Amino acid sequence: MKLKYFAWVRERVGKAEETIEPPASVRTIEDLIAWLTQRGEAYAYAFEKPKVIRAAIDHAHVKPDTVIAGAREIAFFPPMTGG
Amino acid sequence: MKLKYFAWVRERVGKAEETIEPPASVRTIEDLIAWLTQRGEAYAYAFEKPKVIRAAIDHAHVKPDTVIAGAREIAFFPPMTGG
Amino acid sequence: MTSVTIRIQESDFDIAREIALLAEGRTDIGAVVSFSGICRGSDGDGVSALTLEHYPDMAEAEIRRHVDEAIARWPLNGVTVVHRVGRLTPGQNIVLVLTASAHRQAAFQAAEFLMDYLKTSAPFWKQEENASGSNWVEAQAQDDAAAARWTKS
Amino acid sequence: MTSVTIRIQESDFDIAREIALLAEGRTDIGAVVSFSGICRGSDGDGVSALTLEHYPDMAEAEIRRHVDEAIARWPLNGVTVVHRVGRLTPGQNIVLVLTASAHRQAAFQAAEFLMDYLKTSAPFWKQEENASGSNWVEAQAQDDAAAARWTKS
Repeated sequence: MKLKYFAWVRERVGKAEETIEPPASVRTIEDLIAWLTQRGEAYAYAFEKPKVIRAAIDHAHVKPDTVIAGAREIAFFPPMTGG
Repeated sequence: MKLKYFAWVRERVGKAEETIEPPASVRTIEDLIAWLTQRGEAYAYAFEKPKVIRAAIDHAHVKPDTVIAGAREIAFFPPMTGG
Repeated sequence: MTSVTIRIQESDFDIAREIALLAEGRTDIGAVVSFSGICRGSDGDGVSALTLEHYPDMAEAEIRRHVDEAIARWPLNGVTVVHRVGRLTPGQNIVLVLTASAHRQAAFQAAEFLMDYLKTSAPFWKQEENASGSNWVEAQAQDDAAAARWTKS
Repeated sequence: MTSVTIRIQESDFDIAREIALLAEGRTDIGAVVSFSGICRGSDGDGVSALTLEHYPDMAEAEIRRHVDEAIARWPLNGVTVVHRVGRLTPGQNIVLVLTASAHRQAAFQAAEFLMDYLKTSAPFWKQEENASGSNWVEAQAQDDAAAARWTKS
């Protein structure tokens, strides 16, 4: 699946997008954040406060306990500040 | 004092303004409406429902029991429908 | 400093120009709300025109009183009210209220407040023309209710 | 029929033109409310510019969802949302929301609703430049509270 990062999450991770293949044990958004966190310092920094991070699956907002099975694109970003 | 009429009050009275000298017994807006009513059919028609009529003294809205002493200009009109 | 513009005129207004005048040279404005009231043509038997009568000496003073109250209630950078008079046909502008503030809620609230009071307190009267003649528009109870909700309890 | 326009663009918008597009050839519109959000320059240590980042594939879909909800809630003739992205300096426009309805309350309410949701749900992020560098604008609890008041209880 494709991951996208925006704003300071993008800056901290150090890239705007990447393609990953998480193991089957990674079922939810929360699981995915935990799995990403142990991939290196940049990820650990980006996701150090997981409660602040917002996520979208296939362009719709989702909650931390949403199951990621079937997702084509998952995005992580800080709370929105548009408008 | 000068009287002014607007909208259908003006149409019913048949004039836009006039100058009057009511007797001293005419103390309030209510009294003035009652006094005008007995001046003729046009006035009786214009003021047939006195509760609907709004009044202003010297360009500020006033209530029926407002005293008219000292007024330079009194206006009568239906409820406003601007905006 | 709150810049205030109040005009009663027969001619049309240009919203973009009024906003530019309000905001010119300022960088403290974060939100501009505009309300334009437009002559509708599709009611019931089809209004073909509106004629707006007003009480010239009182109208501007009455609007000014409500603008001053809005400025006292909300932190506003500027307020513009333009009310047209005379004969207007469907699709034409009737009234413009512009409010500018650092914050959007203040701008929204002040614009709504001013419109509610213009409807019920500003000395303007609408006469409708339709296929069967003309008649004076009746004041609506819902407009009085809308204005009453701003009264401090 | 409610005409809907949603655009995300780097270039500025012209409110008068957007209103004209919305109202063109219609006589059922009685009220148009516009909200423009403007880049402020006078906060604290002086913002010299804002850069707006967004999630292109999601932004329009997310705005569309809220526009559809506004149309379901209020009788609207038209809705226009234009959100700018890229680098903006103080005094420049950021966002435009236009709502048109037969009645003023619907237009006001829908515009406020849409702005509250754009602030908290549309995937846009503001980065501020000031004398000491740049930083991402933090989301404000008051914006979440503003959006929450529209939730049906």
